[in-house]
Amino acid sequence: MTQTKNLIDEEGKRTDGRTIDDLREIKITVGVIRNADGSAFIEFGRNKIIAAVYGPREVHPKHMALPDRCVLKCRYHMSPFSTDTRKNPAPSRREVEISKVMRESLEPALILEDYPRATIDVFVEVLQADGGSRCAGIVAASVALADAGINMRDIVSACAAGKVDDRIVLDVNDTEDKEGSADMPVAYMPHLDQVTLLQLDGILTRDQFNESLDKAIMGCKKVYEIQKQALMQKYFGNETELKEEQ
Amino acid sequence: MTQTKNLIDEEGKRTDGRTIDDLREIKITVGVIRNADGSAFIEFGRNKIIAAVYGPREVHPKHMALPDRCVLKCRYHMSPFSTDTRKNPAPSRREVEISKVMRESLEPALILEDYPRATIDVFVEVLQADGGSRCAGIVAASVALADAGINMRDIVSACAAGKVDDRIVLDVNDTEDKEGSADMPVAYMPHLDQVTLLQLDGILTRDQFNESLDKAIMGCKKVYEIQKQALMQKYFGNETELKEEQ
Amino acid sequence: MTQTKNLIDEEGKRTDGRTIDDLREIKITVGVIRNADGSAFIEFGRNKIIAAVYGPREVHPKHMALPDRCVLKCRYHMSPFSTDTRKNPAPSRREVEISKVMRESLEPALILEDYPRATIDVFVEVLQADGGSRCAGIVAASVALADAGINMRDIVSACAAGKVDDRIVLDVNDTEDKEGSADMPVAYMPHLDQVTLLQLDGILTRDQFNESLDKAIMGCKKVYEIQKQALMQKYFGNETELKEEQ
Amino acid sequence: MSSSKRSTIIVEHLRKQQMLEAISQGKRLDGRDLGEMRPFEIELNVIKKADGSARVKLGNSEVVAGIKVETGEPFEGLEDKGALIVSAEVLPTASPYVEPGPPDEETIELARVVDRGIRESEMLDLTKLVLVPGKIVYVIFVDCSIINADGNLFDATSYAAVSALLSSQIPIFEIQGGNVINTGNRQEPPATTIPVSITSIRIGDAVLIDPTAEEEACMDARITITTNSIGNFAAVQKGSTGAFTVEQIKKAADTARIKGEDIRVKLEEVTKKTG
Amino acid sequence: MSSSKRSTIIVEHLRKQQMLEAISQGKRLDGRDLGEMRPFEIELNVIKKADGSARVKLGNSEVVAGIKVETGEPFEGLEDKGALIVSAEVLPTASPYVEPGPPDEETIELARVVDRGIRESEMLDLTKLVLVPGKIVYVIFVDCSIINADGNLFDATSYAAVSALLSSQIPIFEIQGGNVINTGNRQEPPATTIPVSITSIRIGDAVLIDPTAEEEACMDARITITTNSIGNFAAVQKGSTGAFTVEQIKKAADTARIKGEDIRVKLEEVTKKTG
Amino acid sequence: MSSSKRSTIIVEHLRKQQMLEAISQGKRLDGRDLGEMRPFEIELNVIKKADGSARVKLGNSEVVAGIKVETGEPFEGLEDKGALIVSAEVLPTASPYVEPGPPDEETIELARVVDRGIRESEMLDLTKLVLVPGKIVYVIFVDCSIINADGNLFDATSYAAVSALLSSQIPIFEIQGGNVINTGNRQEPPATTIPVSITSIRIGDAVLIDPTAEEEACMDARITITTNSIGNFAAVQKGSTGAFTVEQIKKAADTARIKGEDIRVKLEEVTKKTG
Repeated sequence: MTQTKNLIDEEGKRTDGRTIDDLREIKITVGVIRNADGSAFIEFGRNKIIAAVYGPREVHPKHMALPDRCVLKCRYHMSPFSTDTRKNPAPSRREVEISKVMRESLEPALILEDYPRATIDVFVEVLQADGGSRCAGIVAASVALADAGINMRDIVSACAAGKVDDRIVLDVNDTEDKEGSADMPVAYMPHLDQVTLLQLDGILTRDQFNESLDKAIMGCKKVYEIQKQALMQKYFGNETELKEEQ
Repeated sequence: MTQTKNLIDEEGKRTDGRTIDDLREIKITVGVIRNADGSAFIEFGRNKIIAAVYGPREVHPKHMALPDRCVLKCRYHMSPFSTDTRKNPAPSRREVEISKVMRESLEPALILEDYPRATIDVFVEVLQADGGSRCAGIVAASVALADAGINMRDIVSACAAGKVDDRIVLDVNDTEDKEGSADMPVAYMPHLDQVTLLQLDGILTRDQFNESLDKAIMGCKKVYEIQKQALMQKYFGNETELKEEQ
Repeated sequence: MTQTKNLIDEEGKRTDGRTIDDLREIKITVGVIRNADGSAFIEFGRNKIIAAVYGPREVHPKHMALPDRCVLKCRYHMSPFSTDTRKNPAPSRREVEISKVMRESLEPALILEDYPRATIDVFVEVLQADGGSRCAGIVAASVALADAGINMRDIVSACAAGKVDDRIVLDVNDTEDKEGSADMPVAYMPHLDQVTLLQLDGILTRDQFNESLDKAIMGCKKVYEIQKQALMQKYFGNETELKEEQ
Repeated sequence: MSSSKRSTIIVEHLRKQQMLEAISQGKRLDGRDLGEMRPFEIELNVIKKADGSARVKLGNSEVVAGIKVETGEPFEGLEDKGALIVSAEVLPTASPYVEPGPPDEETIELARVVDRGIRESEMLDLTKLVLVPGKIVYVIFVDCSIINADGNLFDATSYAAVSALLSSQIPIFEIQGGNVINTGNRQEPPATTIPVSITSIRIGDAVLIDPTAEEEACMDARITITTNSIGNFAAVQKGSTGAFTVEQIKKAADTARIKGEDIRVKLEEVTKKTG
Repeated sequence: MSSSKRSTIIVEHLRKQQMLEAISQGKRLDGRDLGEMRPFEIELNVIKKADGSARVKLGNSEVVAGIKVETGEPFEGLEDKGALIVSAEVLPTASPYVEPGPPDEETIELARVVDRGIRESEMLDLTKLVLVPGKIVYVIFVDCSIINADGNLFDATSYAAVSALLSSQIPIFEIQGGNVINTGNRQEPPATTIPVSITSIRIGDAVLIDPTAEEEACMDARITITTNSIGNFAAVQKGSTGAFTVEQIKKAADTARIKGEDIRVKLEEVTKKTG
Repeated sequence: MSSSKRSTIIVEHLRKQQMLEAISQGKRLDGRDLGEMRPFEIELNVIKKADGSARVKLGNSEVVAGIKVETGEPFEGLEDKGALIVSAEVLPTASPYVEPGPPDEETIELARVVDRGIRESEMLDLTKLVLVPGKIVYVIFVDCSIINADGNLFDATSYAAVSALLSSQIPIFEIQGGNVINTGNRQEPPATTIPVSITSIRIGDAVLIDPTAEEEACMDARITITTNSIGNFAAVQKGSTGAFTVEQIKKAADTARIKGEDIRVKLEEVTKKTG
């Protein structure tokens, strides 16, 4: 990543008007896919992503089943119209990798031992992609898993930090991802205080690395509140909303 | 389809000399593939198509078997040299679709309940393609199924009608298919009086639609006689031929 | 193959200084892959090839097992950097064919009946390709099979002969393969006096054919001594070396 | 190779009996008449990164279609026309029975039937989408993601594709100095008519439109009929392993003209509102 | 990855005993001598849409080969030559043991052995099929559809490919204004020799030619040897999981020269008749 | 679609107990300290046909990397840069658990993590590898064949790729008369820094570096951290189905800086020796 433009102005505002510690607008709707056991739709900045969960259910083919725990499967996929240039519908190497790290970021939160010989399938479809689609996908998937009633140790939240104009900023958007000089997506379980995803692309000094990690986790904690709110909204509806407003 | 030329002359003759109600020349030979349980070779205009039937036989893999009836499988495929421009041997989306509608057009005629847990495989190879290869393939496949001794409710016949120079004509050939303005392939069971395939590409008014459908069915009935004749020729040989000639 | 240059000089020397009956330099190291049950690394001219053997072991999937003998599997594969122009890592038709003839050239030497229901897997990876990589691969594979302790009737050796400047020469190198006018790779079991691989590309008269076959077998016998030496070196180490030197 | 298989959705015997009984009385399990469509919603421009997009709900079936316009070579034999490419994916989110992977024969048929409705009706005047005849043309991708599947994907996907196209603003490309330049300006697509498909299925002797997944699991035969804005027929696809009588087909064709007009009015209304 | 497997055709024990006994007396179950070919028929120009075609029957094995000529880039390393591409498909019509799908290793070997016979014999002078050296050359597709399989597909397919080529009339392309133009005229292919393959198999100590499927199911080893018009060898492929002695190979090579000449005479006769 | 599965290597209960006990005392079954690398060997220029190559042994893990340089189009969005393409294949020679075939998700991740270490550290100044901006650039293939697998393939493969690149002599291409010409001369690659990855794994509460296959079979989580020559971080990849605390990550990052420098010194030494 090579920095080419001024992405933070003199007043500390970013290209989309945020300060370095602001999240983009996030909206999560729970239970959007009628046929799924659990689902969520997230708008995270300009990301528009659906997550659907099927399971626990029987494994096909059967010999893939594990005797003492559930098999977790995960697909991250982008619709052809989700990107600036049309994306070929066949899974890219990038999508294969993200499917893997997404699964690995969700698995620590799930009590898979509770469902031996079964499978839980998590499908994440990116309808519109903005910076941070893997984080947004994890956030939606985690809510969809909760919506499906899967036994969980914690909700996985996710958020990226990054370096822009040599400053560490929260929640990198598309422009900042492309023009900025580092991007660090993080997934985090707030109650267990554990990191389940960490990637870095771009150069950070030791201090920047630590600052970035701390900032991403701060972001995860904020996102977690939005996840919690979305789930309460579905299960307790306006009542909860009123309480929160008090 | 955009009409660009005069395809019917003043005397009502088409590019190949036929009237609007004429079929192209059709020749069916039964039992052409030594190894197959049933087979037929059809020359339908310039179409040259082989159909071979294997079965009823065991299903592989076994879990694909159905407990109460036979699995019908069907492949429509074009040899690379069958078309004006060489065809890539890998199955195209068009061939996948035609394989499906061909299977669905044959299935109503077969008493699949008579062969539980078994499969019947129908292979249709287009050696030379002219207009109407899917109809010609169905005609050959149906004869091959009869040749294989499969229990059938009826023989499926097939023929297309189409619109050429704003007139409804029988049995569209290659030029008419490309230059004409509508093509309607139909498969039909004459004894049961039922339509098992119907497709339409191109614009027809309500009246033209009905006329076209009726004309295609008329064509099917003519083709049916040729199918019957071919089967009798194989099983009763010259004797039959003599009778027919009397 | 069309001959275009002088590949043998007036003194009978070939482009790499060999006479028409010389082998290129061959070096075989046994037991180079720690995880494999048997392995060998061969440098045969500029060929650098690894052969690894796994087995006898269980067959996956199980229905592929044979009740009365072992399934032999074989893969010949070239690393992308092994050739002058980068090779696509996906298996080419050439690699598929060589995998087959390589398997068929090894199979006669193996007592597969001794391992019913099992499989033996032979993996041959060409790290650097020179003329005759299939022969070199067979030579290495045969040593790797012996190293794995598989019961064998004989060691399979291999060597090519060819026609260069209208003369029959032993062990065709890369330049001779490309510029020469015929190449005949042969695999041979010296004790059983049987040919297990024979291919020919290029024009030979009847006499040249016989001469070429005889010469290739002579080469195989020489290569066989090197195979034997390599195996003894591994199992008896310096002791053997000393004996040989006496 | 095409293969007959069990319907993935199993409708229990009792439920099927109820369905048949209701149908015999001209009613359906969800209370509709045989010739009644389910509630139908369209939302346009849901994907800002696309050149046109629509989200369609037909009952519980839900589809997002997006238009992307590029330039490329024309198709062989169609050198004087822009290229139109329709793809569909039934996402694994859509039902418990979908396996992720390359499109199966049902999805290929779905995309091809939607494609033919648009192509054969000459909805777009593709001759207006040529930059260098025979060499460089507009390439219009119509990609359809089926998010939730509850029957009649043919019509739901077709409506999504058509409304995405109708509401699209496609980039204006130009040839400058031998290169293709995206001018940054946009244009309406050269639309000439609005194709609308209506899918009917036969269950026993009854023919009903806009089937649910449950009804499709019990169907004997299916037919999708597409009409254009002046009520002519443009494309037909009979499917499934049963047959129709000629009369049933002619009746379904009339239904397709009448019901198709209702849908067309709605599509026009919605796409004009935003146009 | 190549894998040894059971022969798909199972020859019953008693039948195999009969076969071996017959062979020990120099005879075969179909009455032939060990060195005798089956009846061999060629029909030319069976596919009018192809630039050349032939249908060959060798016993019950039946192959249709078609030639299609286009233009394209030369192969890497062969920039001064036209491109020749041989493909084969054993159609699922051909036997109960064929699965439709991409070519398996046996079919790939079949196509490559047929290709090598044509290529290594220099049957066609490919240097005459160049339009712009290094850039644009004639591309000759030889596609072989095996319709019925009853052994010795190597020879049956090779004869079909060779006779389709010999009888072909290939389009004359020209470069005009930087573009490739099909002039509409046609030419004989630049043929220089007629490659003929003869396949021998070993069963026990006997070597016999032109095996049936049943014989192949019992074979120990196979060898296909291709000669050119002056009786030189051009290509060899030993196959199957057994071995040959050197003497057996030399004898098979002589047989290939003698029997190949018989076939060649027939190929010349037939292709000239129509030429 | 990514799927959780049993580790292919099964470590027996007793053995695992021994491992855990050793680790609790700061030791490992092979005698190493938790923060100790295995013996590490590099051999350069092992593949003469490549433009650069290296064979690396890290303990019993062994990788051959080869560089091939061609010309081609730049990547979309990176028009002003040469193209770098890293691929990896875990050869079936490498372990009893490898199936030959297209790369699985683990191998794709491996190649992408090695790629990112090189790319994000800006090891090569790719802007110097452009021939015609936006049209023709150098394409650098870094292909890695894993010959034997005994854990920590991320680092072993990365070291092989980096040392092959450092020691490469890449062809000098020029544009002459609109065509790309290989001048026959060679140049050093435009290297600016040496990226080094260090992989740590967590087993229970312990974090250890450079794991063996056996240790990986028992790991809870993995993290690969790449630093550049001035000790900054360039790429990170957390993997496996467990989690890390923030403190564990920060400590692993410090370890990556310190141990990475040891490796870097060695890489510099070796590649200069032959430079």
